[in-house]
Amino acid sequence: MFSRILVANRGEIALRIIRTCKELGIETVAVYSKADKDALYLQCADAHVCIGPGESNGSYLNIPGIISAAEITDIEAIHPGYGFLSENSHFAEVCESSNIVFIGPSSEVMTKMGDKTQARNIAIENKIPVIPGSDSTVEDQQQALKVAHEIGYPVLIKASFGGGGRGMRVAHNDISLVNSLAIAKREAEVAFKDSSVYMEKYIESSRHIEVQIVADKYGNVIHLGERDCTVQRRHQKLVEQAPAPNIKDQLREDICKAAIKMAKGVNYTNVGTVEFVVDGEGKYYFIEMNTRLQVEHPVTEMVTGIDLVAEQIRIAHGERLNLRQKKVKSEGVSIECRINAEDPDNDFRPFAGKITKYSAPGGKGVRVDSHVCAGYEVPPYYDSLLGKLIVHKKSREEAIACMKRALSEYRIEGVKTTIPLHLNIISDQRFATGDIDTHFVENLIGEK
Amino acid sequence: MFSRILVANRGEIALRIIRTCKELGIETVAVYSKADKDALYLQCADAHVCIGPGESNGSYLNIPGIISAAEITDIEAIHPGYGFLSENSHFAEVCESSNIVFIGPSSEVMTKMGDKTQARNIAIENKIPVIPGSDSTVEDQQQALKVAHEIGYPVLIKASFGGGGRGMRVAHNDISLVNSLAIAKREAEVAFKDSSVYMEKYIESSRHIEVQIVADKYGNVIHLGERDCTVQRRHQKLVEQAPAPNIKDQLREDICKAAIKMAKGVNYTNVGTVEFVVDGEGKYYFIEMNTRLQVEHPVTEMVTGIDLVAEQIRIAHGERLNLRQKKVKSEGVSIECRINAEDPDNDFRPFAGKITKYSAPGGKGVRVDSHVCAGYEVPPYYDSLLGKLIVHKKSREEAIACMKRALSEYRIEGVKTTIPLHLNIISDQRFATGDIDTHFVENLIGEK
Amino acid sequence: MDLIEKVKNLILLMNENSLAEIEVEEEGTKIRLKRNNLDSIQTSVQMPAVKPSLQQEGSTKYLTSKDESGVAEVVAPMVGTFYTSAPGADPYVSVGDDVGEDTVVCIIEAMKIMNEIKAETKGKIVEVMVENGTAVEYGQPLFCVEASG
Amino acid sequence: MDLIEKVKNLILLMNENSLAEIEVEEEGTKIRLKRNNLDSIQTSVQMPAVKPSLQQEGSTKYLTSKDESGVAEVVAPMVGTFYTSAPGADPYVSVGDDVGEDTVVCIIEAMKIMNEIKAETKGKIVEVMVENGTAVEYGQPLFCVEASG
Repeated sequence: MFSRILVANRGEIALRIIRTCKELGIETVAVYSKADKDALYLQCADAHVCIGPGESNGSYLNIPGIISAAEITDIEAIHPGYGFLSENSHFAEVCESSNIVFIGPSSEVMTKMGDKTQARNIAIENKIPVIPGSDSTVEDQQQALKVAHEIGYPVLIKASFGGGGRGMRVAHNDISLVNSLAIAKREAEVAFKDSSVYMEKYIESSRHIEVQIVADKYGNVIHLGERDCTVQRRHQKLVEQAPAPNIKDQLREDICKAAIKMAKGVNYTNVGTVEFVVDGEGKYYFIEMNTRLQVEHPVTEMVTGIDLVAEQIRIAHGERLNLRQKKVKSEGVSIECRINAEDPDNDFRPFAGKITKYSAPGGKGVRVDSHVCAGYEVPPYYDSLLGKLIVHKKSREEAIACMKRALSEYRIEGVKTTIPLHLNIISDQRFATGDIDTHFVENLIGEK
Repeated sequence: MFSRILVANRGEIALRIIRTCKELGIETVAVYSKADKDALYLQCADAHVCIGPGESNGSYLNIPGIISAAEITDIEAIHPGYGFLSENSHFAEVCESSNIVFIGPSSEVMTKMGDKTQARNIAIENKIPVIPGSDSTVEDQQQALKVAHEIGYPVLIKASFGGGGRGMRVAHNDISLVNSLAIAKREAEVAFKDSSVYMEKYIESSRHIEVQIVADKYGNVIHLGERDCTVQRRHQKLVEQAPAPNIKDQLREDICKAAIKMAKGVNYTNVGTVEFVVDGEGKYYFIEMNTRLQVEHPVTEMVTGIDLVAEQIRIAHGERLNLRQKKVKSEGVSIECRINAEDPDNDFRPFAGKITKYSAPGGKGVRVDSHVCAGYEVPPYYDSLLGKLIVHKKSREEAIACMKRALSEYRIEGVKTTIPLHLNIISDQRFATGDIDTHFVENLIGEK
Repeated sequence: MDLIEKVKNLILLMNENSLAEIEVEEEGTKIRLKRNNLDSIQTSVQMPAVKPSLQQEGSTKYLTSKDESGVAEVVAPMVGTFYTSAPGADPYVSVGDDVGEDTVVCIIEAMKIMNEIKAETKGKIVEVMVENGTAVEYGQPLFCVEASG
Repeated sequence: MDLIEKVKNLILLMNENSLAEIEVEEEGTKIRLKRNNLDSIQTSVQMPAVKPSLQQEGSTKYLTSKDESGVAEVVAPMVGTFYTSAPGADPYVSVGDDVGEDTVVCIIEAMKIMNEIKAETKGKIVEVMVENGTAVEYGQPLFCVEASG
């Protein structure tokens, strides 16, 4: 096993990775920006190195700085967490060429899957349903109109290298298509430095369901079941669940099989997630594959009992999977709420500031993954995630009751959070039955 | 189901009970002393009533005050927690006569089991092994010497109505017996207002193993397996585990059967614990039955998945057990560390004061049952328990690794705690193998 | 008394009376002393007041002694139901009444027992703080009494 | 008692009695003393400093500008290994040397690249704060420079 790993991330996921390393007896080096220098979680690492200023570009996205920190601390592998450099294939390449193990898939696979149109074509080759749309990037108005008339309105324009809702537009007719195309291309250029976009049929009422994949370097690929991430606000996931409520066993089986086919089709290694949308009639379509650990991975850990970070590290170290598909069992129901420092009265904008009082929930069935405590300063530079509240109970009913009481005892003062919104979501009857689509939150809070 | 319950306790166990009530949809009334008036956990209850001053006698032991609070808040049942009035059969009687359901066994059973010599005789009637000793209280020196010569030295003198190590003395010869008898009787008189003592063979190297019992009002009695509470300091439990490590399956089966026999023998209802000592040769002896929830109940909850407080409430409400012995499965390993505010440099004396900084561990496999947070003032009136850190993992090795990392990330400043002692215990090789007896901690820290 | 002597004496007074600041001016001599507020910092981080209970929306002050203004509070010595009078009788006391330490001011019913509550202070009732027939907590203020001497 | 004597005595009193401020005025003489807040209380609630990193036991101050005393620190603009000189050459600078903004003071090796670090300030080197060949963090002070103007 590795004796020392560098964690190239911050906040709750850095702490999450450090925790598993400690349990595996692996030393950790945390890198941090000046904005994070007082964060308590850094004390959990065996060593920590300041790599740059608060701005991500100079620190958590600073490849030479991170590699340099890796060299001076003599580590053997780097865990990129999620976000930041986790899906940056160039970073993975630099690690490889610096003789550092990148804990994730190969840079080739990352490159393939990072290009949405290429990923879509791989799905088609593997006979996995995709949403009708352009098979390649859409270059100009004329081509866009042609595609739109083929697949029918409404259509969705998406950035080829995008994510997080940027460079994404819905068009309902020719005029809005022409406008949206221009805006989407410009957003894509600004956000991802590549203006390529593609188009697909827009599915009005859909659910977001994804499958967790684990694959070793010897061709063994298994899935750990699905997660339902339908509860979103503006394409940002808020609540995730495992297993997905209210779906047919056949659908569950089909998407899990499709996910494995996809992973095998690209010789995927390490953990990854294959994302699908499911329409109102229960038809599923591949959307993309995330070549990293997901924020919402704990719900899968709770129902399967498997530590995904430990699997990542073992696989990256070259070990064979000691999990067998038949032995993986999903027990009970797990729900996760993302607790963000956001201002509900101000369009859920990130809310930086000092946490003056903090008391996390506890007790049976409750897991808290958070790096904050009373006195913590939420820096203005990064995403607004303060932590994740995860529950695990035997039944969905009990899980919802447990989440409700845990949310109600969660005390955070000094910054505004999404806790009231989550209480609202969790108490909703439609959430209880699972009869929701991706517009659920916007309808609930009267947006849009 | 009950619609409102009064929680006649404080601190972590009050919060523990409130949590389950919330999940069951039952309203809660918390009673509190003036010393606890600012405690954050009171906000988790639906209502709270001040019943007296900081001193327990005027508040948490104040039966008229609690009953009066129950009357003005119109509750249907009282949960006594552990400690305070939980084993006070008079309190249970007052509840009964006030038409309030006491969440626990009947006052008759509590009376029987509260008298150690009577409990011992019941065990003998039910053919459960007891430690050789006096079958009744020892009245004078002559009787004591006679018993000692029959069973052989060393002998243990114990208060008939005692607990927590008070009124307890070991004697190795006639002279020390005469002295110890006088001291033990005086201690018993002071601590329990009854100077009765009894004697038994003192087992030098022993383990403390107890069995969790659940019994409804219709004669259905099951056990939820055993807990090992061998890690003690001066008869105070520090670390508890389920299942007990390093014991033979036959022994496990035997003590669980004995515990059920004991419970059935007295028509026991609600949850309870039958305690045994196990000597170096694997022989077991009944010591006592606790007619209440134990501090260490969470380790049983983790391995069985059963919420013991929910079971208590359902049984007290008159429901039939929906658990079947065969369906109860113990999975994985759970360990609990009691985090006390105590000063290791000062004979582990309780350490009152303000908690200036607090950050509890989290992540996979970690459960925290605690009522404290940064800013909490530890009052000088009550026991020193700040909370319980519980882990649950698939194997003992993983559970120990998880506990070690969780303890190492637990930050409490302002008061001294037992965290360093626990790290010491958990890191010990003898603890890992389970090859320890009740003297383990004293040997470890060089006491005695 | 020279200046330093004066200052010393003032400091003594400050310490004995926990004063934070003293300012004196006398025949052209002006002295001002200020101390770091040692306790204020430690108490400034206090937890917010607990949520009011089911029965009682008001704040609970637990004052048992007179405050600076010479107003004392009679507080509930037990949990129970507050009655201004014995059943069918007139209230024990009303606003304006003078009470002595042994004057019965109300009844608190607890566990079916009617407990007569004494004023434990001397003075004039200026406020009855609880409605007849409502529940009271331990330490809850019941009456405001203006000290008579 | 002369003025200085008086002030000394007042200071003594302040220290002995933990006063924050003293102001006295007497026969045309006015003395006012004020002390910065005792740090003991406020610092007692501070977060502890982060654990020193593997390579570096010293504290990290991140000073990039001159402090009041006119002393500036040259800090590491990147993570890497600190060298006082090019391989086989003499140190770029030593204590007592004058430097300008563009004077190269050391090399930081990061990812096999030798980065020449400039002083970015004007003055005299008064301390070399890091050993040759050791690792440095971003923002770590490397040299103390006394401002020359």
